[in-house]
Amino acid sequence: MQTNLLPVINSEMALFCLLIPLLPLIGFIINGLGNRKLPKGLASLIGCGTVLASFAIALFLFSSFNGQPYVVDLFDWISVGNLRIPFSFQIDQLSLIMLLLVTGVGSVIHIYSAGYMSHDVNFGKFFAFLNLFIFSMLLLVMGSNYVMMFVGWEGVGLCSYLLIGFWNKVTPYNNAAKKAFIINRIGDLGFLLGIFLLFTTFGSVTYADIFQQAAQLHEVNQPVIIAITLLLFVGAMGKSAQLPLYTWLPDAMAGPTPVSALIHAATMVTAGIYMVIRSNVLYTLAPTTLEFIAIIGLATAVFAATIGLAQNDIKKVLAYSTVSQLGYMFLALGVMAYTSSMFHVLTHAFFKALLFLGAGSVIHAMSGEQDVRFMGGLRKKLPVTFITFLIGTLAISGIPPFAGFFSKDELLAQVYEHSKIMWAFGLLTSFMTAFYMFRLLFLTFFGTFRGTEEQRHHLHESPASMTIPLIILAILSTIGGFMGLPAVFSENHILSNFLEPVLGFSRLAVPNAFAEAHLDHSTEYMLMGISVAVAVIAIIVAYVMYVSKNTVPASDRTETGGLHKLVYHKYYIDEIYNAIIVRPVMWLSTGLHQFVEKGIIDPIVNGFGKVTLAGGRNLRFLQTGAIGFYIFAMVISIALILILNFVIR
Amino acid sequence: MNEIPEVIRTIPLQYYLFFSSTLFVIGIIGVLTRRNAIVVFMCIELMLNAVNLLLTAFSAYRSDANGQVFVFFIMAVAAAEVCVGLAIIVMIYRNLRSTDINILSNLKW
Amino acid sequence: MSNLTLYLLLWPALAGLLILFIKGQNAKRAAFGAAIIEFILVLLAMMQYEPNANVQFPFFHTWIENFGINFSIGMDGISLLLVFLTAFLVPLIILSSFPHSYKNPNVFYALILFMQTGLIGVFTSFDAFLFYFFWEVALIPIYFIAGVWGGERRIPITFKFFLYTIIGSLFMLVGFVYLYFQTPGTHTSDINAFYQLSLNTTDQSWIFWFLFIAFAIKMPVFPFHTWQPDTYTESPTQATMLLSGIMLKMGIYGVIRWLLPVVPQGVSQWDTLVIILAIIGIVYGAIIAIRQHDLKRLVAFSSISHVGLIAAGIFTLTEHGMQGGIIQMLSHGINVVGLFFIIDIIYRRTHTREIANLGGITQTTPALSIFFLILLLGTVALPLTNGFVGEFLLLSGVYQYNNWMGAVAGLTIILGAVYMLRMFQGVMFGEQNEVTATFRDLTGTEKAVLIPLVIMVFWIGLHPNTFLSLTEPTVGHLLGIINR
Amino acid sequence: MNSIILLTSFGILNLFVGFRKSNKLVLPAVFLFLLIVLVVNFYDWNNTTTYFERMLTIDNFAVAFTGVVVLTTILVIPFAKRYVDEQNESLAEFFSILLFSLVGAVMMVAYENLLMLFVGIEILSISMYVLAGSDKKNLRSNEAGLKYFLMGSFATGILLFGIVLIYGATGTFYITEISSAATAGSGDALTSPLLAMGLLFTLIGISFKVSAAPFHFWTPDVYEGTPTLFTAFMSTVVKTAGFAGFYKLMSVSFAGAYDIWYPTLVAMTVITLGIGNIGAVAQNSFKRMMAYSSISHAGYLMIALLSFNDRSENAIFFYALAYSIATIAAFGILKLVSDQRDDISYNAFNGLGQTNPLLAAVMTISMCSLAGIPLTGGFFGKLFIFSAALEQNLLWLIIVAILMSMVGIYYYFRVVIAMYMREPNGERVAVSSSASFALIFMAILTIVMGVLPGLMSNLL
Repeated sequence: MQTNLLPVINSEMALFCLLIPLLPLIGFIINGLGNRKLPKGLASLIGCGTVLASFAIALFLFSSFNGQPYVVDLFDWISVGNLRIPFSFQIDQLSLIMLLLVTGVGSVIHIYSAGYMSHDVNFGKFFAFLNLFIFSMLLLVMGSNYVMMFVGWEGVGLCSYLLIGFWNKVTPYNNAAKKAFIINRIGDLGFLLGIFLLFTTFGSVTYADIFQQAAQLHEVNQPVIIAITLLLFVGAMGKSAQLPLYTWLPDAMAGPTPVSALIHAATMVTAGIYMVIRSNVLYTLAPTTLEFIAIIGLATAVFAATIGLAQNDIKKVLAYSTVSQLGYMFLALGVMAYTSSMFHVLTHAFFKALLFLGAGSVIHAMSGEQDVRFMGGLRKKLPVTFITFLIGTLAISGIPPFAGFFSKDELLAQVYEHSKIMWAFGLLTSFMTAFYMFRLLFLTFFGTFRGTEEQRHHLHESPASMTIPLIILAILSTIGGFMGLPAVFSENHILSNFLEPVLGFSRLAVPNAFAEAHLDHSTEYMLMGISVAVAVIAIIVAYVMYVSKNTVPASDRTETGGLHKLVYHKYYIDEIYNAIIVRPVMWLSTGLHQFVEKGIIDPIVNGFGKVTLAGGRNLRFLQTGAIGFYIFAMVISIALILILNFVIR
Repeated sequence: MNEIPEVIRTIPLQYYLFFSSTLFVIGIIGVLTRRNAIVVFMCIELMLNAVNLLLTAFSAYRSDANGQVFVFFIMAVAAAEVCVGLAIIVMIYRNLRSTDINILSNLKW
Repeated sequence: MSNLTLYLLLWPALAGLLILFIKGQNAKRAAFGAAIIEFILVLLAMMQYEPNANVQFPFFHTWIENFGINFSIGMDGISLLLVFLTAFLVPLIILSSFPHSYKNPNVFYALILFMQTGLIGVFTSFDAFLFYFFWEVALIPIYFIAGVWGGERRIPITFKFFLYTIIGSLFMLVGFVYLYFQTPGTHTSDINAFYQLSLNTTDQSWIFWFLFIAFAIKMPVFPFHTWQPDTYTESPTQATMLLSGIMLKMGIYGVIRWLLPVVPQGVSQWDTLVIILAIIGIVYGAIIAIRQHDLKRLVAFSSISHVGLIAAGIFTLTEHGMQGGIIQMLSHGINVVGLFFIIDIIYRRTHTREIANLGGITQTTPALSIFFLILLLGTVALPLTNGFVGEFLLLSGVYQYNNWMGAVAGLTIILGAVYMLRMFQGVMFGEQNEVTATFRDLTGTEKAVLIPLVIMVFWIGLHPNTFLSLTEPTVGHLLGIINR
Repeated sequence: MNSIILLTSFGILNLFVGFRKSNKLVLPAVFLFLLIVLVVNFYDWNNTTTYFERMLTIDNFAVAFTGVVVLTTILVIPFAKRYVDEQNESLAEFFSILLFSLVGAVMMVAYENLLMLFVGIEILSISMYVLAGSDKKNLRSNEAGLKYFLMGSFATGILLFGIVLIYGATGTFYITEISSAATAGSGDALTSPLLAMGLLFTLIGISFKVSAAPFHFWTPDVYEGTPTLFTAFMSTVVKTAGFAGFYKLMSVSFAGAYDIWYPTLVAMTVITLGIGNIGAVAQNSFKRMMAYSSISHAGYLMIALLSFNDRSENAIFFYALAYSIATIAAFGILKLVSDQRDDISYNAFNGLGQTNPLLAAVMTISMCSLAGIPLTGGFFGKLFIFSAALEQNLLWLIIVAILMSMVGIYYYFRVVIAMYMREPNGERVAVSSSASFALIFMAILTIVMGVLPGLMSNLL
């Protein structure tokens, strides 16, 4: 039943592919066992070295990739009856891009962490977890079947759990970690059921088999396909923090900032997008699901952006902007702009990582302070951080020629094709994004310092190990956009050309899906113009508010107006979830234990014993001890026997 | 002068049957009603005698000696029982100065 | 070595008898040695075992000839796997008791070894009455271990457990006797004769319930579970390990070997009900576990939940369900024993099992944290740990049986994470308190117990085919009989 | 026959042994006598002979059950040591009476003629009356004696009346001829109320002797009052012999009249099981609990009667043996413990596992055997009886019995709990070497029956 549609290679190439995830794993094991024993220098060397090595190998694979996807079969993992799950990697355009992204951004952030975490006692442990994360993420993107993807999927969930709760003395952090893991698990259940349905439908879990077969059924919107895609998308909702499962991501900021940068901005949260692109043929076959995804994505984008407007925690703002950007990407997926979505994944990885690391550098300088209301005027003290942060902000706000502009513009253009209303909302989002990002920038770096005295003395630019990564990422965020120039500027869109083969099956399945109804240049210019204009207006508004007027958000104590309050408290979503889900479950738990277990089942079981005992207690009183009675009883029973035998019958 | 069996046979068998059954039941009733161990025991003997009588009648009617032989055995056994029984009753009388069967009811429940 | 099964069966009993005469704490070392020898024997068996559906290393001897009751033992894939589990866990359980010094150690360890004989007997006997015989033989030692060396409330609780299980097994006995009289000619209680029976449907559903009650109480499946949490809590840790790690598998094994193939029509009548019960058990146990404050009780309820999943999977009669159930028996045994041992370690150090009184342990105990975390992840079925393979296959089986049931059963993925992480956080994370401040990290012995367990966690997680291939032919064979 | 003669003469001989001042010799002598009887008894194995105009037949059935009762008696002896220590002057008489009563028991298992059955029963019973009241100074013993005597002789009357009616209906006392009369053609005999009535009365009489409900009332009181040693004897030998005789009567004479006695016996069986087990639950006196348990075991044995087929004979034998050995062991230990701690309640056994591991272990084995838990003879006893019954399609009866034996486990294990899980309330119990030897022997025998039942499951 299992057919290997892709060539299996066992040359030294295979060894390289194996090495990519293996190296971080080794790093994990060494650092994990050697935590606190290893000198920090060595630990960081191992930590960063392994990832860099994987990055190098990934580059090598990329360069030597001849456009023909192939599979590296390691061993049979689980095989029961007709279910055969090989432990194997699939190397194709998509996984290569993701490889580069994960290992590249990963190594940058590793280097950054070496500086950022240098004071932490569990330095080795931190690097171990980071490496483990890289390992799991690589499994996720390299796996050649859905179960392998699920392995990575859960693995990264675990790592995010471990890293969010890295400072496990602090109970809120632990709660955040737990929340992240559990909400992810909710998504994972959907994913798992999707896999089961895939297996029952296609009799296999391997990409090649499934896509091959799926491409054959040309009829769109078959219920089973819709079910599969929806179930898988539930997984994506959890992992990529879409409504309604996004609440864990803002809390996840409890983790060390590099973690937020790596896991909760650049890589892990994009797993959902990767999954959808990976199974694009299935989604192309289910337009209904796509519509659903688009709506969810858009809703998330707008929703999160509004929350972002009123947050004062520098990392929280970035977190909500991440959620909203992820919403963008799903919106793109929803309109079948797979490559544009991927494009945005990449650029977003660059500038969001950059922003987080910048924020980290700020927090580092402010010795742990995260509230922008106590910052300000850091422009002079942290020049490098400021410049890079500015670049990041420009990029995310979609100001040309920074990376964000190109991806976002391409994305919005595709949405425009699909539906004008969605495009309008997307525009609104990008307005809000630009506004709150610059609000953040201004509050942090402009105006006068609002922190305490010793903070002021302590202020300093971060060490090179932290600034260099910032610079690298800044460069990437600047030029990153040129891998996908809009059609108006150049005919060859490097990225989409490269990713073209990935969509092959979709084209096979639904030939007219990607109808080349390209916008004419005028509209395209128009769109660009509008989005840039919107961004600029937002920036100006922000400037007026926070630099000219240099208003500072009110402190928590002062009572604020209804709408602002609502937004400031994130629409009370957490509280609502608590009320309608968490508390009932807890209540149910106690209830079942107290009333069902102790109140019904157990008493029934014991009841049998009790009844018997009672019977015995009463029976003994038949034994009066008086001979007269005994003989009387005997005679009575004799009489009874006789009557039964001679009268009754 | 007739043979004894013939004499016995002059009365219908049912009569013997009813008579000794009645005797037996009387014995039982006696056992039930009387509280003096000796009397109770006598009633039991009465039951045995009812049995003996019936046995004799049967054996006579079937002209088969087995029944009468059995009677002797019953007598012998009854005698043995009497010894033992009286011994027990005497023993109890020694200890309790009473032969009421219900005075001894410490063993119960 | 052709009589390997016989040796496997007799050795622990013999060793137990000898150990009865060893005075003092040397008994534990002797017992450990004996258990290790047993384990080596099992490894021998696994090496010589050819992966096919045949019963291997058979030993046959007429037992009660004019009744056609025979002493017929042997091992096929499933038996071998469970014998392996037994022989793998018992040494560790004995080793785990080294820090304790129980009174009358010789009796204590002798009983453990006697129980091992009983367990191996259950897993290897191919004659109904022999099976029942060993079933009870396994029960009596554990009753004494739990009842004599247990906690304060041990007497009523263990007695309830004892009565409850034995009552169930008596029903099984009736079922067996009835089946025995259905066998043609001069009756026999050989398992294949049972397999060849063709009873009418009503008989089958009667027999089904007679047998199922026994197994359900042993597992335990939802509403028959009430003996379990108390017993686990009150028993000494070794008894808890034996109960949860191995004994519970007797019930599942019984279902696979003596229920499904014997009365397939009875099963087909009731399987939906049973699966529903099992799934209720999954959710019920998990939800109750969320709010438990005593570690042992928490794991006890979690075990109810996990066993529910195994039962559900097996009753789907799908290959996935069966294989998953079998591999999950192995995994569950390993994980739950590990967890109970870690709870024991914590209890010995802090004299409390209340989560509320613990916390911050991880700060002083890197090693313990690692082992604890790994076993925990195995329990919450994280991929590449042993738990995942089983739960994946089981859920897939249930899903194939009925999508919605599969979805509900899948809740275990979420709820399992909820209560396990809650426990881990409460015990290991947070600030230290006066109880946990001076917490010592693992000793050598404790590591010696945990390392093999963890190795197994990853072995099963990374290369389950080692074990799946062992049982695959047998499962196929049984499924063939069931669907005849 | 030889065993009867030997027992009688040994009984008399033993009386002479009793003339000596010290009665140290008595127990060894009796032990020796019984051993001889046991050996001689088995000379008759496989050569069936009849005596007294076919009134007695020594066939394998008789030999086997004689073996059981004699063995049981042998095992009782070691526990009488206390009488020796106390210089009880009537020890020899007691044991002569035991020997004589065995004669009755042998006659009950070997009879071909209702006369012999009657005589056997009476010999056994009358001896029991004496032994029940043997502790003259003790009011409880007196009461036991009186109760047993009065009710026993009353039951004798009933039994006799039954026998007479049977005689009247069939004109013979020979069980084989009765059966031909009861079945063969002569329909009038079968339907005649005489026979039916006689059959029922006989049945009632015997069920009194084997203490089957509703004629069990004497059992708890008498067992409690009787000196423990003789309680042991009573609850084993009398029951074994009684059931052997009962079974013989039913299977040989009234197999044809099955549907006359079947409903009555079924009803009695259920009641017996119920009263025996449920009654035992609430007892706090171990001795009284054993009394009730003996009632319940009567119930199990009656199941074998109900389903008389080729299996039930063996089943009864095996069950009786397992039951007797376990019971003797239990009563023996009770005697040892109660003599020292002067207490017959469960509490007497507290912590015995620590003070006397041997006693505790043997007691546990016996209790498992009585409760019918594997690895002991009792399990196979029950298994055989149930299978015999199932072959007769008495499934519902089996289920009742199973439910009842669940109850049984409860009260049997209470003593086990007391021994192992409670703290000792007394110092070590002194055990004579002979007693411990006997106990070990019984334990081993029980285990052997439980592991290799094939040895004895098809003797008959």
